[in-house]
Amino acid sequence: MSKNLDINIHHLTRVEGHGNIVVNMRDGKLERAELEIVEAMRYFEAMLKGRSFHEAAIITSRICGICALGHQMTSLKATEDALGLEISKQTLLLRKLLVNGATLQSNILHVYFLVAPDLLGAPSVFPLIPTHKEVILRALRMKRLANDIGDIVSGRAVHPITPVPGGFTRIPTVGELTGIKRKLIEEGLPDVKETVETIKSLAGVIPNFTRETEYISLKHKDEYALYDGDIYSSDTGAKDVHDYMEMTNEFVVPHSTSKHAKHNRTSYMVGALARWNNNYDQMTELSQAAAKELGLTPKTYNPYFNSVAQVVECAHCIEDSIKIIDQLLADGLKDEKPNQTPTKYGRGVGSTEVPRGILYHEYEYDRRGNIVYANCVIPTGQNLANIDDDMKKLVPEIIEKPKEDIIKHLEMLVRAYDPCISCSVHMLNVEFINED
Amino acid sequence: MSIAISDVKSQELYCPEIAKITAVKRFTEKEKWFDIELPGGRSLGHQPGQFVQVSLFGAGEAPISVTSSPTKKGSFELCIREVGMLTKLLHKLDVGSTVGIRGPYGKGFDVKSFKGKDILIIGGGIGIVPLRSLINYVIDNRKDYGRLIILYGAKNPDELLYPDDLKLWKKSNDIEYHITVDQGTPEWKGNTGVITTLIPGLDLDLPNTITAVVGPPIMYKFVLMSLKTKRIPDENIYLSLERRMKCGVGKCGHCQINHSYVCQDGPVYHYPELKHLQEAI
Amino acid sequence: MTTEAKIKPKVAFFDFTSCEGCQLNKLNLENDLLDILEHIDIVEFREAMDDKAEEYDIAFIEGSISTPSCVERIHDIRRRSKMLIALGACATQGGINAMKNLHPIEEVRETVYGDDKYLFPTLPAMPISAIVKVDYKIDGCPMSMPEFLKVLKSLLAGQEPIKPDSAVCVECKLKENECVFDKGMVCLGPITRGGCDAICPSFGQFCTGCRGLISNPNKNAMLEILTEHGISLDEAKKRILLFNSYDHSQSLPK
Amino acid sequence: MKKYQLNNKQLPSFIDHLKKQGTVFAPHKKGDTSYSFEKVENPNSVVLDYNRTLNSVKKYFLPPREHLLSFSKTDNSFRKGSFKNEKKIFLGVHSYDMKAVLKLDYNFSQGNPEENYLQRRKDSSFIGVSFIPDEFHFSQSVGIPLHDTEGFDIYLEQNSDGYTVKIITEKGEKLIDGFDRVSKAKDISSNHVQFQNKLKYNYNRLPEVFEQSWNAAVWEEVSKKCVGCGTCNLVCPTCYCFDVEDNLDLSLQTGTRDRSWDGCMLNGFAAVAGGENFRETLAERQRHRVHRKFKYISDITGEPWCVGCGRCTAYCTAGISIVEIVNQLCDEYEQNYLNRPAVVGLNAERL
Ligand SMILES: Cc1cc2nc3c(=O)[nH]c(=O)nc-3n(C[C@H](O)[C@H](O)[C@H](O)COP(=O)(O)OP(=O)(O)OC[C@H]3O[C@@H](n4cnc5c(N)ncnc54)[C@H](O)[C@@H]3O)c2cc1C
Ligand code: SF4
Ligand code: SF4
Ligand code: SF4
Repeated sequence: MSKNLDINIHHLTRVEGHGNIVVNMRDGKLERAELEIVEAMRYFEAMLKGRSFHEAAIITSRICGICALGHQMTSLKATEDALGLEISKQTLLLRKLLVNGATLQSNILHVYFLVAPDLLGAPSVFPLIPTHKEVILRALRMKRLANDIGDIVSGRAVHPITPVPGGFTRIPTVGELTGIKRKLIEEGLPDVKETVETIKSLAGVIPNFTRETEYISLKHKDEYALYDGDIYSSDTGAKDVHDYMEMTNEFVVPHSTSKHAKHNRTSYMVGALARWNNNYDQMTELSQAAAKELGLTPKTYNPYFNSVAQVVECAHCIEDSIKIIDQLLADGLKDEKPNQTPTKYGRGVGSTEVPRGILYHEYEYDRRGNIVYANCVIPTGQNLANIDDDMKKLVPEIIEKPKEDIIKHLEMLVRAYDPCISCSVHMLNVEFINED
Repeated sequence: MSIAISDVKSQELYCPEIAKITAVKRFTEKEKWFDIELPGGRSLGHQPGQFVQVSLFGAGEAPISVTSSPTKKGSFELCIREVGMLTKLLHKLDVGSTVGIRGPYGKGFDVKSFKGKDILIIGGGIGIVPLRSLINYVIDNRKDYGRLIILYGAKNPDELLYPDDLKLWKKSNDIEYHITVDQGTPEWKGNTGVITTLIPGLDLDLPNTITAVVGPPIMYKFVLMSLKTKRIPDENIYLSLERRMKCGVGKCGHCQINHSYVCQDGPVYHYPELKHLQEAI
Repeated sequence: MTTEAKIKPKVAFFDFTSCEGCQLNKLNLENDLLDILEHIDIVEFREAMDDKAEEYDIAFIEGSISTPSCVERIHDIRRRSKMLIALGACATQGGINAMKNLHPIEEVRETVYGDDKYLFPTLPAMPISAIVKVDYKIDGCPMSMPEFLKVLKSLLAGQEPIKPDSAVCVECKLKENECVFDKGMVCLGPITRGGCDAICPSFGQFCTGCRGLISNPNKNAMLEILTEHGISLDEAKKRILLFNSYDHSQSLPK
Repeated sequence: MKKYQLNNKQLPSFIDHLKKQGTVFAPHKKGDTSYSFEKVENPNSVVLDYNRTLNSVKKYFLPPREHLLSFSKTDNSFRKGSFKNEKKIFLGVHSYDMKAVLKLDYNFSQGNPEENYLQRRKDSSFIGVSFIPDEFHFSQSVGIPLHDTEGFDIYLEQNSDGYTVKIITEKGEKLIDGFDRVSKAKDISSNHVQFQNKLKYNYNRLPEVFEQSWNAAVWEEVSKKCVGCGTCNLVCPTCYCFDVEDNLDLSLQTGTRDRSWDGCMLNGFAAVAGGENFRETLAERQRHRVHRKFKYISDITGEPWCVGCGRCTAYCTAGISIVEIVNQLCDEYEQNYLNRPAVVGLNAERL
């Protein structure tokens, strides 16, 4: 069967940042199936050079407004690792609460506003407002709830204010925390159950496509790893975060301003589905039930199910947040000041699961507490090669469909990864020249 | 200093009256004239030179001089230059629309004490707005006053306000009326040059002439110099000043010039008073 | 005080080099979002929808100009927009992106791409107003939500919004915050343009200057304040330039 | 004058006694090293031993932000802002802040007496507390003795066991009435703190200095250090300038006319449409600010309008001191107009 196909989707919509999908098929032979990244380079590592440890997280937060909290947390962890700053249990719990909030907010945004229109055949969420008002209001309510966590604990959800190396500049009050807890119980739990229902009713529209790949995420011995853990590969097992470079092996491809990554195979996947496949048994009860309901089984190899895994994580984040708040209140809130007295200088690595997958920051500090070397490896960058590999398998499978359908399948595939293109082009691995 | 608070009768200072626009005329690209009627046709009860706080809900409030004479009954007039947020919206209003009015506020021209005197009016640009109130007052009480001399200057002929009044003043034989523009146009037949060029030629009965000057800040310096050369005594000079104002009732502090609040002690000042205010001119 | 006939203005959102946090921040107006949609017609918003339009009454622009293709695109958008509003520090003043202008970018680029560096052309990061006329700026990183709402309401009511020109300290004092200098930090609030409701100091953190500086800032005095509070002159300058490299890197004392 | 003794541990029950009679406001700890007046919920969190609060009690009579009107464009109607009718008891006010309230009373009742201020201000009782002056206080230098009780209904003077309670007015008598745990004043002499005078001249000589202050060099000098942040205005208990702005809500039909504190040090304060700014430079603005504290109103009332709380100095990030400004004016005055050493007031030794 010979077929020609040319697809060039310029500035893909409903994703963060600028990317194009390019597919060429000549006489039934796939010549190209690529996600081109055309976002302008931002040179973050270069900008970090010479900056004080007080500023590192402020700057890296601006790599991406969507993953701002994740970048901040990762940056703070790398700084604290490098400078030998211990954090308190309270700080740890508050950070975990923030990570839950950010994951919840990002997953809700992605599932309801970016993916749901595909499942409902709409060009955006706006036409759904009159027809699906209840669903939209629920989505907004859940997003508000997630952002409330961010607003109260960190000052604001986008580019959080209070998290600084060694702790927080402001500790939330008991009243604020009990307020969020009440909302989590009264709104969050029922809303997430409704969400599962809604997605279940649309699950039939999710394309049936599988491609097994290597899944990489954090793994923690005691909990579903979001804030902390070791690096874990479904192929090769665990590794210390300081060895992250061995996992990411970045390489340049001509069609992308962002570098690609590979480990054991030609590509690997990070994100909600990778986390689910690696750590599903550590999720809360509610989320395991939700997974069952949605047909998300352990070892799911359909990348479109990444969005389903995100819904399941929403349930986890809500339940886990309630637990964390209980713990904080039981321990009693202390008006702690951030610990900002370095005990050493040198290299440090931080790694966090942000909504789109595993994120690494590595810094080296001089004795004045200024950065001399920085490297950030972003989840979307790590997923790019996997997306290309998926497309290469997918296109021949659906080649008989009308072109619009093929385009829709490809767009949905890329969206399923929830790619954050603006963050992927912060520029990787810059060796500084002109060291002073 | 201790004041028995409970004995002070307090006032609602910030509540406007809702008044109706009964006529609108465009003078120039930037200036429009409005005739405004208070509820029940009640008269505003102002003095020439006083101002009102005009407001539109949602856009704010601004001080605007009353340009009609107190002798006009039933309504009063404003002339508004479009310069910003509020004035832009005011310019969109038509007959039948309403505006909020507070006032009249401030000190106007002390027309009683001018009785029997010659009146020399010097208006530059939009400064003619409050002066027109004085001019019309004098015209309506013509027998109480001596000569009425009007000097009016504008940047160019397109910026001249009150076309009907200008014709009237020109025609009237008991008004000495001189007009000038900084820059003429081919059609312009009158004087060109800044307003001070009109002063030296005046033949004045000095101790008996009251001079009322209103114009942009830069004009005052030069006019005052000319008046000095002309030997007009300071006691015979009155000026009206513009400052930023928010409340109009001597509270918000914006209009302060040294110790003086323009909204209370002005906008019309007796020149000898002004000489003690270093920030004034 | 008349009510104008309701024709919903066509509103579009565009993003250039940025973190897209400002866009996200808009979506974070959950409680007001549906009310806002009563008044406007969103005709283009790449992050959230597929549709595209030809003309816009109001175009909101996020992000800096940093490549030749950005320049082309912003000219095109300007031509098709009645009103163009820069959203957020990247768009209003170059923001954090402009920090790259402080580094020898050409050389850095060469290290990454080698001989292929011309495949990925880059310019110094610039605010939108460096290329086209901007009718209004909403500052902040992320753009300040109260200001966004205020400007939007003003425009919808046919008014010209007024740009605040006093320091962050003003709002900080209105909220009776303890000054972060008294907590041992240094703060850019004294010369940073207010309008954010002093959100950072209100949460115990120093002001980073993300909203740009007030007009006629006394930069020398600010540097003196910073150095008197224990940071070196070099650090002090870096702190001021964090978000203000484009406007102020040339004007700080050497 | 009736006097009682109130021991430290009786304080909470005294506050509870006050709370039964009205809403009580008192200093609380705020942040790391600061204090602020707050409504008392828990008597134990009240701090009476403090240096100064960030804002003075002015904020209760002239709130930092307030609705003057709420309006509807649809039918052109409006309502005035509302004032809560409640009895307010201010506990732990320092003498200079009390004086500042009395000064504001003057500003808001002369000329056009303003309802908004006066309505909020009525039904207030004040319980003063003594304080130990720190490096910034100079109230005594501007004519406010440490234990000045003018304006207070009750005055608490700290002693080794607690406070000597002095009943100043009938209102004060009523406030304490029914609180049976006070004992007769012990004969403990209160801590007599010496207030060091910080102004070079006695305050009643400042008018002659300010007569000659217009062209002083100090304005330019200070303006080199000043960043024009307006903090000095906003924290001052006798500053009362404000801005007014209309705010629409999302219906675009209804909204509020709001006022908020403003300051003469700020860029737009004296600017008018068309670009003219009548006080363009920081030097001109400093001159205006300080003249408002020591000349403009003082020429009429005969009192300095600065109460010596030290806030503008303590909170100025640039370290500009109003005391130093005034002292430099004195120096310049001496050099340029007197050519002889200042006649120093009785206890006005220079700090
Ligand atoms: C006593 C007096 C009489 C006046 N009489 C007239 C008149 O008859 N006709 C006329 O067109 N104009 C007059 N003005 C000027 C007029 O008040 C301003 O042009 C007007 O306030 C501008 O408002 P805006 O909102 O349109 O401008 P914007 O530029 O949007 O104003 C910005 C801000 O500055 C304030 N502002 C700007 N200029 C002034 C000012 N001069 N006084 C007070 N606040 C100001 C406004 O309240 C607003 O908050 C007078 C001013 C004064 C003080
Ligand atoms: S914290 Fe910063 S913004 Fe607030 S008053 Fe202090 S210096 Fe000003
Ligand atoms: S607080 Fe200090 S720096 Fe700020 S305006 Fe006042 S004097 Fe100037
Ligand atoms: S001028 Fe300064 S010291 Fe005087 S009352 Fe005001 S804030 Fe206090």
